[in-house]
Amino acid sequence: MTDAFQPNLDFAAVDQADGRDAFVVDLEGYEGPLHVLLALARTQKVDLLKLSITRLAEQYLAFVHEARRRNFALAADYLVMAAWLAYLKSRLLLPRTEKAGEEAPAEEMAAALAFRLRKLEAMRRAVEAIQSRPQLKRDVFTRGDPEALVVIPSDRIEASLYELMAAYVTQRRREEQRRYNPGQRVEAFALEAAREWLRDLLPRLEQWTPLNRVAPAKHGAEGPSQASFTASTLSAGLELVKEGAMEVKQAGTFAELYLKRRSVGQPLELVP
Amino acid sequence: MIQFAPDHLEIERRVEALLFAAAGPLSAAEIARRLPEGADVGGAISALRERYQGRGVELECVADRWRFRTAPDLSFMMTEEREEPRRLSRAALETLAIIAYHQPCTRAEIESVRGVSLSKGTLDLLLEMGFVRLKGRRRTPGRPVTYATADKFLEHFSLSSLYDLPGVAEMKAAGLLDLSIPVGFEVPDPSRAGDDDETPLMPGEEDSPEFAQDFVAED
Amino acid sequence: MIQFAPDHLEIERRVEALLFAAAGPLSAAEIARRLPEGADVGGAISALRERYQGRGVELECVADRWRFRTAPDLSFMMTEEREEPRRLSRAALETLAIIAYHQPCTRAEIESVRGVSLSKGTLDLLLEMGFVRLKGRRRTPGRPVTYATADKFLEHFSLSSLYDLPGVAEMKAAGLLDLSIPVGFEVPDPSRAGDDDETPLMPGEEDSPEFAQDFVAED
Repeated sequence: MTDAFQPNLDFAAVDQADGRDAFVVDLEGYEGPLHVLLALARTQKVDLLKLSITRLAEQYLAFVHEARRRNFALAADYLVMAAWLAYLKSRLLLPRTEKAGEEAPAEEMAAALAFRLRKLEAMRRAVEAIQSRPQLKRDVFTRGDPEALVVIPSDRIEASLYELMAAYVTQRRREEQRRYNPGQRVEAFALEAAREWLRDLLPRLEQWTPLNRVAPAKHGAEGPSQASFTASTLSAGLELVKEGAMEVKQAGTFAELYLKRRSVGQPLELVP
Repeated sequence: MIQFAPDHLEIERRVEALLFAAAGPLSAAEIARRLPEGADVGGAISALRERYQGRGVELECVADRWRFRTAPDLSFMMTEEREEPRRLSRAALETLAIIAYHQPCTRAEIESVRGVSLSKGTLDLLLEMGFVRLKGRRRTPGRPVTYATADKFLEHFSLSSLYDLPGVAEMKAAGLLDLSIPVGFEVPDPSRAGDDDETPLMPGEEDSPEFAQDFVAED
Repeated sequence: MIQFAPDHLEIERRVEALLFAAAGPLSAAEIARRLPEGADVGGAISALRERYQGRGVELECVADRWRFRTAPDLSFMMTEEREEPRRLSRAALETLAIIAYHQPCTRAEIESVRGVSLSKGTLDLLLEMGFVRLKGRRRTPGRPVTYATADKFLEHFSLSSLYDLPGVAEMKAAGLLDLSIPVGFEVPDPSRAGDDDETPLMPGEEDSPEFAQDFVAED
């Protein structure tokens, strides 16, 4: 484990990742009051065991003051810690009263804070130490090409509780999606209705008329979609063509479709 | 430990590491490209070849490329010992998850959550592994067999009881469930599952999952 | 070339071949199962370890299993084999370290060491990567789930066991691995505010780590 660490920890590079995090107010990379306190404590350049809590409290209050001055929206955490430190500092400075009440002595509270800072510091150093270990596929490499034929299975079964949970949730999700949802039902323009609509319209279809002007227009949010009106009208129209009551023409693929009434007695036009 | 002029032993080490970690056989030129200029690749390969001579692993030349491989006379160890990997298939894991959370549950219930019919092998595998056991028969028409987790399940997942199975809170904490959880999404607590609507299995039935499956398949 | 009683050199060869061909680390028991009964696996491993000492490839113990890997000092050569590692955020690394050194520990304990609540995405990333696993439940009110590291963590960082975590002995001696701060020592812990006696601020906050509430509902 490396004993040499910088008095000023590199907070600038800290934690750019968790972008979706809503809780942490990013005060130039400080993740929370404790991280700020640790960074401040390091500037006292003493063993964390001999840390001056009153000085630390002053430093922190100054930090919060500065942060507010620079228009940081300070999270409640930082303010709670500031209030608590101000209180702790005042108790540490005041002569101890006779009746201590139910509260723990200020020295003990200060010791607890120092302990937490040392613990956090230890974990930070642990991170460095762990990261400096040879890492698989970064520093050390296992066999690049285990012989394809040879499968040596491990005797452990690879399944973790996390995988079990994940498998469960995935399925419940799928089940939910499969469930019938009346809210999402697609309403269609019924073929019967389309036929009636066309038969009513037929006597007036003396000229070639584009399909989208023949199909009913959608009114409001309710009812079938415009696509359904168009599709059903075309479908019904083709039936009428088959019955010999109507004609349809289209100049080319994807071109506009035209409909027209077929006059009685007019021979069927053979379109090549 | 970068030296200006690595000696031949150091070159040998490097060639050894390169050949070991490579995804396929390497040619002398490919090796040389990753070594300091002027390194004696041929010498290193010969030295390695000699060093591994007669070992369990040998250096072999195929089509002008070099690779390590296990000694041919030991192939009997490799092929004979082949086994199915013990990784649970997705279907098995999913089935196990449903049984764990919804136990005791019938095959039809498992299928209804999964949305697909259960292949015969899946439950068999779980039963055989000792993760799942036959629990009883549901007092409903058809009297379908119910499944529950067995002790080995708890053992494998280091759970002291079913009460310890992670619940909704942990699923959320692990990021598996988010705000889009359907309203009323509930994970049953298997430790509180009652036996009321079940009858125990008849003696001998425990060993015959086959029978159980056929039976269930009928309804 | 099957011999009735392979000598220790032959055993060593076979262990070498097995470890070489294996797709992952092998335990001594896994190796022993493929060798004639009574074979001295431990001896063979020691001999191999010595034989490969200082070579380009070395025998290493990770999570109580054995594997060959390239020597760490040669990492500079392995540019082609290197995989871009998934970058863990500082928060994720600290969380991983806290779990590694204090395991099994609860989410609340992790948060208490860091003084901030665990953001969404931190723990699930570690779980998904297989570095961390759910271990069990603490026998305290609320029965919170505990987390521990998984073998993959040890394998990734070349640790033979948790005892090999850097500095673990010193930290333990200094009392730094103690999770319980003596009673009466109260440092405000914003990460835990709101769990017990406060109502959530907004209805959309369900994904904050509020184990206690869910457990209460379960009881």
